[in-house]
Amino acid sequence: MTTARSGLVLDIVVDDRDVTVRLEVAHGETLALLGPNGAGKSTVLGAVAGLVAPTSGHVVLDGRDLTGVRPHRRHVALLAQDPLLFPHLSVLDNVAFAPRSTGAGRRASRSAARAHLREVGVEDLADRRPDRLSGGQAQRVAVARALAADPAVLLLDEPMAALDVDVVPALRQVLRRALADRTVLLVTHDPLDALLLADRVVVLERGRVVEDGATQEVLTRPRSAFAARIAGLNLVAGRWDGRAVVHGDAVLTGLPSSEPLPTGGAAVAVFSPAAVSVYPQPPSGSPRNALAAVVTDVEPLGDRVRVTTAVGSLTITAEVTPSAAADLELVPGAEVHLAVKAVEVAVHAARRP
Amino acid sequence: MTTARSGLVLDIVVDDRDVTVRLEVAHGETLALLGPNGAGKSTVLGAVAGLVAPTSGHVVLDGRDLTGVRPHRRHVALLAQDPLLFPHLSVLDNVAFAPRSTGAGRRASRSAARAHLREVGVEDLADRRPDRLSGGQAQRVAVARALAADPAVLLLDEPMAALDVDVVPALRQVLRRALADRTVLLVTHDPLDALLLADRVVVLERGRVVEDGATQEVLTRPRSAFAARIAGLNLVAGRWDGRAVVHGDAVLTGLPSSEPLPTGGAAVAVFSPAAVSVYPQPPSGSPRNALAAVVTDVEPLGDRVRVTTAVGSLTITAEVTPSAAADLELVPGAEVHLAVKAVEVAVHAARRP
Amino acid sequence: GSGGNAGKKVLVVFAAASLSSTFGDLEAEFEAAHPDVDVTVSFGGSADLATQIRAGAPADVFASADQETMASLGDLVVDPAPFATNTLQIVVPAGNPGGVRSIADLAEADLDVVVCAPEVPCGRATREVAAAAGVELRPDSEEQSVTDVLGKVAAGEADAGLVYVTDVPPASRDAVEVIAVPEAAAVVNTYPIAVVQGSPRADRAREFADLVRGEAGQRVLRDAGFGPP
Amino acid sequence: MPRWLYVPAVLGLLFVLLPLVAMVSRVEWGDLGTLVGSASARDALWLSLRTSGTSTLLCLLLGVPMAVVLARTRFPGQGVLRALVLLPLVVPPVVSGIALLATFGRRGVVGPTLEVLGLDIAFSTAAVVMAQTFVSLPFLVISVEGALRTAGERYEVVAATLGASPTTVFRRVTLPLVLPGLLAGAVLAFARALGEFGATVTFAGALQGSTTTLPTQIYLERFADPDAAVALSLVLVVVAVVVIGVARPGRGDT
Amino acid sequence: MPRWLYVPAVLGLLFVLLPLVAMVSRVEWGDLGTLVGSASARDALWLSLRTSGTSTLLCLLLGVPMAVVLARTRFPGQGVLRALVLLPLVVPPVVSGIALLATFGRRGVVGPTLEVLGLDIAFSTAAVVMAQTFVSLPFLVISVEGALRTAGERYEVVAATLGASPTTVFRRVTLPLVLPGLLAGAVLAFARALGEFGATVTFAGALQGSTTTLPTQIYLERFADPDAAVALSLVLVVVAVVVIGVARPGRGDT
Ligand SMILES: Nc1ncnc2c1ncn2[C@@H]1O[C@H](COP(=O)(O)OP(=O)(O)OP(=O)(O)O)[C@@H](O)[C@H]1O
Ligand SMILES: Nc1ncnc2c1ncn2[C@@H]1O[C@H](COP(=O)(O)OP(=O)(O)OP(=O)(O)O)[C@@H](O)[C@H]1O
Ligand SMILES: [Mg+2]
Ligand SMILES: [Mg+2]
Repeated sequence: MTTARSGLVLDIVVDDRDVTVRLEVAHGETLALLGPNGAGKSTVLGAVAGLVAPTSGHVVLDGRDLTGVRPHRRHVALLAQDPLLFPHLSVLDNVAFAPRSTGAGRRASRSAARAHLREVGVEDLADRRPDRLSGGQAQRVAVARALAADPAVLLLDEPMAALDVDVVPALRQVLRRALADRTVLLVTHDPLDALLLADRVVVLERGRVVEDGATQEVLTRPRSAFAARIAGLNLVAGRWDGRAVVHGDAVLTGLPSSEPLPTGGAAVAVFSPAAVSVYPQPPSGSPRNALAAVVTDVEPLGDRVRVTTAVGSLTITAEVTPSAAADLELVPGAEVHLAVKAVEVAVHAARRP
Repeated sequence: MTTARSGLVLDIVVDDRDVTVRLEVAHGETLALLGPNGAGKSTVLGAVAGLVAPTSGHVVLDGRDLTGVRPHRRHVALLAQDPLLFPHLSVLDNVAFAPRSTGAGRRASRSAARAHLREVGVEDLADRRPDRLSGGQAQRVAVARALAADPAVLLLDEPMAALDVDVVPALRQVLRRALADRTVLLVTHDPLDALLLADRVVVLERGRVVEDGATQEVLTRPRSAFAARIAGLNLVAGRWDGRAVVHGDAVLTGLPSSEPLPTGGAAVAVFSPAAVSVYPQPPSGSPRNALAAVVTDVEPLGDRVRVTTAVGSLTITAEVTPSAAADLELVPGAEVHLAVKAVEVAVHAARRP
Repeated sequence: GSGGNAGKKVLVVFAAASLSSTFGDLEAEFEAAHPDVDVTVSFGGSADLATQIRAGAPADVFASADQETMASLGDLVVDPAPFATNTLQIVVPAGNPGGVRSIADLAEADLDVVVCAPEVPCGRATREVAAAAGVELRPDSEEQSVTDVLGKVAAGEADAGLVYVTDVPPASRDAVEVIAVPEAAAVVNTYPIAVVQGSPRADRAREFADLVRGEAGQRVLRDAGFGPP
Repeated sequence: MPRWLYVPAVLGLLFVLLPLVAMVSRVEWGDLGTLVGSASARDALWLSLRTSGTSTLLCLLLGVPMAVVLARTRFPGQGVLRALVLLPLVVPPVVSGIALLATFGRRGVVGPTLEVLGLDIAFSTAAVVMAQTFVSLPFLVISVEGALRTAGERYEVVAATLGASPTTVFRRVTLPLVLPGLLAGAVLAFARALGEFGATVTFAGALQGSTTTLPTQIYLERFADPDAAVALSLVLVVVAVVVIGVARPGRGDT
Repeated sequence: MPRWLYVPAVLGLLFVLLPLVAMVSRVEWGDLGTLVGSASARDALWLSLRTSGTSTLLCLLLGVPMAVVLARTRFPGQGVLRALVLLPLVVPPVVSGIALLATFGRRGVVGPTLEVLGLDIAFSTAAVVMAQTFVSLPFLVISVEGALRTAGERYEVVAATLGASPTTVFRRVTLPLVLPGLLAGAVLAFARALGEFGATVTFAGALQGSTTTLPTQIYLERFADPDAAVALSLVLVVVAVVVIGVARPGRGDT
């Protein structure tokens, strides 16, 4: 998946920011960049876009060394942390800027721009000047503008920041469509963005890569402190049968998130370890999901205990209080029954079938 | 609590933004402003700070009409959505600006500034120029600068935006200390901010107030569509006995969030309705909390069913799938047992004892 | 005069720019005769200087390049008296690239000719000379002053110009050639000098005017090409 | 804005306005028509407007690129180069005229070459335009460079990542963004060209209809016909007020 | 930056530099010392530096407040006022001198009042400073107003909500933010004052040591002693390059 020939290879040192990063993004792959403030995420994006000159190293896109190539010849669109809408153009013309600049006619550009504005839910603001927008509205327009550029590589720096919780799911769907089959570097603070949009996750800390792996791998079994704090989810990939995600013997009833989820299609069920109850006997009650499991590992995690279990070929973790772990005599090898409420299981269409 | 004499009374119309808002903040009270993008939250803050001139109406602070009063005489500090750090001053001098401007000596101002920087976790950046900060670092410095102003009224526009999930809890503690006994208007997209920091919540939609009430009231029984989507939590206020929150007969074991929580102190247990399992018999297993309850209301809510129950004098809601509701024959009057895992119950020190 | 003469009495002389070389010598001569006096000469266009005097400039002596300007000051000056004359002549760039021989040649269309504008005294004189010679001048430029005419010719920009030859400074003598104009004898321009009314140093001022009009002054002026008054 | 700033501001205003009022108060309004309406005055005004307009255009064509190069590139000796470009500001106009003569005059450095090409600049309207351009260019360069620096490169960078070529960025982002500064610079250049006199008379001479601009006319008549000079100055002032007033700087952002 | 912009930029540069080079090439380096070192030349240079410095200071004191009022307030007739303030740019310097005489001269509008107060301005060094201030003021006002408008009010607003009084905001935020524009304006004003000649001779005359500035000296000697004039111009140019080079615009934001 990550060959040096096709896709993006970045290997840079930026001395004055103490950033030394090497990473690869395969052609058509979406890579999520996670990490605390000041970790160097924006710096990496800047280096790809040609806005930050690395002290040494190189950026290679599809075999072409971008060192010294001017930004507009890189075919790399950047949605920066600051929306930076052109103040002299209307919202519509801001979004139409990229198509216009790359040769499309005024008409075609505008109607494309209008479609993009509709996607992010601000079509009614088309004629406004950017200085008359609220913070979140400006952010959405900036997203539309970046999407309209239709670039080979798309760099998104916290595209969901400043957005109200209400529009985030919808915008996530928009991005999901837009990012499919595009080479994308996505900076985010939300593991759900990573899960839904990214194939792989790279975690930066203090200017260094501390974790790099497939999204599900990193989110379920984080190795870095930062990833552990924000992730550690249970993910069950399988097929959606209309009510539940089926993976071999395991059947996980859940509620589909907003996107259309075709019956029989690939899906992933996501639930927090905290949502998993552990019983000595099969429970009867509202929880729709009851799974027989064998404890494989018990590990204290601050004020709670992380219980790792095997459900057939699946690994599912539960978080319980130390007193519960003691009462239930949870030790490796113990046979238990797990219960998860269906309303705590979010089901998403799997990114790649 | 909300008298017109003491505290902030705002009653404004801003025609060109279609904003018509009337709200009051009592002296020493923190009011959270929620609402979708473009609802008018920043506009309200701007009107209080004197940056947006209302078409009509007035802003009265502690009995003083602020109409026409110039910003620096309002004793109102604004942390805007954009950090707007002074580009010609170092980070330290940015934070020291307010104390210096209000008469403190250079030394005293700087050491106060350093303390504020420490609080937000960026003391090591004191000598940087703002243009050498990452997005989140700049946001934190802006928070420190606003706190250093020590104003009569503090206006915070999404103070947690752009921050990595890692620092949000710590910063929330900082704000919590800083906001106590101050008159504050806090714009946020996160109901947890509202819960932990605010006494009251006002929800704006399309430039109008659609909800206004005590935080717990709005978060537990939201009436507006927007509040319902972001809130609807179970809150149980009581005393912390070291392991659980005790409210009359009800005892809710939970995990304290990071702040120090004195045994015997007032506390509030917070858990999502989705985390509440419903059983016909008392369950045995990991869930630490089992509560006998009587169903008072069953109401479909999109793809799930909201079950309202009475546990003694408490109201606790559970969300289950329609099939679970049918299986368990949940109808008003039914006697059920609720189970909530302790790890799903976050316990916070109550804002006011 | 020069700096560092604190304690000396001063005398301020306003003189037409065309007098700059001669009055420099006369200043030195006067200061030699009056060691306690420091003479400051302010050169400029006569009309400019007159305007300044009218506006109260602290001049003690005024030497104008024409009588109209002096007359325009009326009571502001005391007893103006002529001290020099001059007449117009043709100047051409060194080597005479236009092949000019007489004033009649100046009517040729393919020659670049510059003269003074009719608004200024030398321009009026130029017209009178041309009329006397029966030549119709079609100048390519009408300049503000003799100095400007000379500048254009010296730079080789123009092929010929009409100037007072006394206005040709020594430094420019290599750059231009002079051709006499017999017809100009009829149009004589006279330089008057006067003490400025109300001068607190009227005695000293009169002494300077006397020096200019006297033996020594006339010698210096004659050497510079001026005619007698 | 601190209110005490009004005190020096009003003082400054008075300092500028009093002389203008004093000048205007000298105008004999009854004769104004005759004074201003003479053929020579009309010729001079028309020539002034034409040449100032042309030289402003030239300033834009040459000066905007110069400003962009100064603001957007870095090279050794840039500081010296900027200082050199701004020199016509400090050199007295008459000296500028001499320098132009030394370059483009018949015996100048490139003058003979131009003459061979059939371009005889001396005493032509073209010389007036060149003199005006020479003294006005720094005004435009300074204004535009300042505007470019203040606007910063951020928007240009965004535009480039959106795939716009440098030319497109220049046309659709850079120019519109600095438009207020550009307009201000053009107004300054036009005003300076309109008032230019010293370099013009020295380099181009003065002939009614082809090289005598309004300031030259004013200078000529200041003693011969002071009333006409004052009246013509008034015309210049009115033209300038109209031009500056029409092309006032755009609104600032708030 | 599109590369083709270099073509007009280099053309513009040549247009400005060639005349300067041509002028410099005329300097007879051997005689330079004598030409420049004369007592009168030294007096004139020293006077020029002193008066230009003083008038730049005056421009700052009067002009910065004027620029702030123009940029930060809105009132009817503001456009006309701005145009009026900029008029000294367009009025030929000699006319400015006449206007100043008509105001502050002995027979001027306020001259007699000043005389009663014991202030006799015309033809004194003070008059030189006033003439230079009059013609330089618009440069400073324009530069600073432009910088103020581009900087916008956002930071001032933030400072005000942090409790800073308008004076503190002005001192600690406004001034530092527009410092590059302010420096540029001061340099322009200084340069203009240094090159000023027409208004000075008219209003202040030309008395060695007290009112004969370097440009006046150059003007007087331009034909009488062209070598000296060119040499003195060179001195002016060097002074200007040093001043402009030292106070070059600050770095732009990226
Ligand atoms: N222009 C700059 N010059 C020098 N250092 C900078 C600059 N911008 C950021 N830095 C520093 O470089 C490091 C990496 O910054 P970067 O902006 O890449 O962080 P980030 O991961 O994007 O953080 P955030 O989540 O806060 O946006 C930080 O320590 C920051 O202080
Ligand atoms: N400067 C402005 N001029 C005119 N209208 C504006 C301006 N700023 C915002 N608006 C409009 O006013 C309305 C309220 O904007 P406001 O900035 O108060 O929203 P907000 O609630 O803060 O939104 P967000 O969560 O996106 O920051 C929006 O419709 C917006 O488009
Ligand atoms: Mg960043
Ligand atoms: Mg907002």
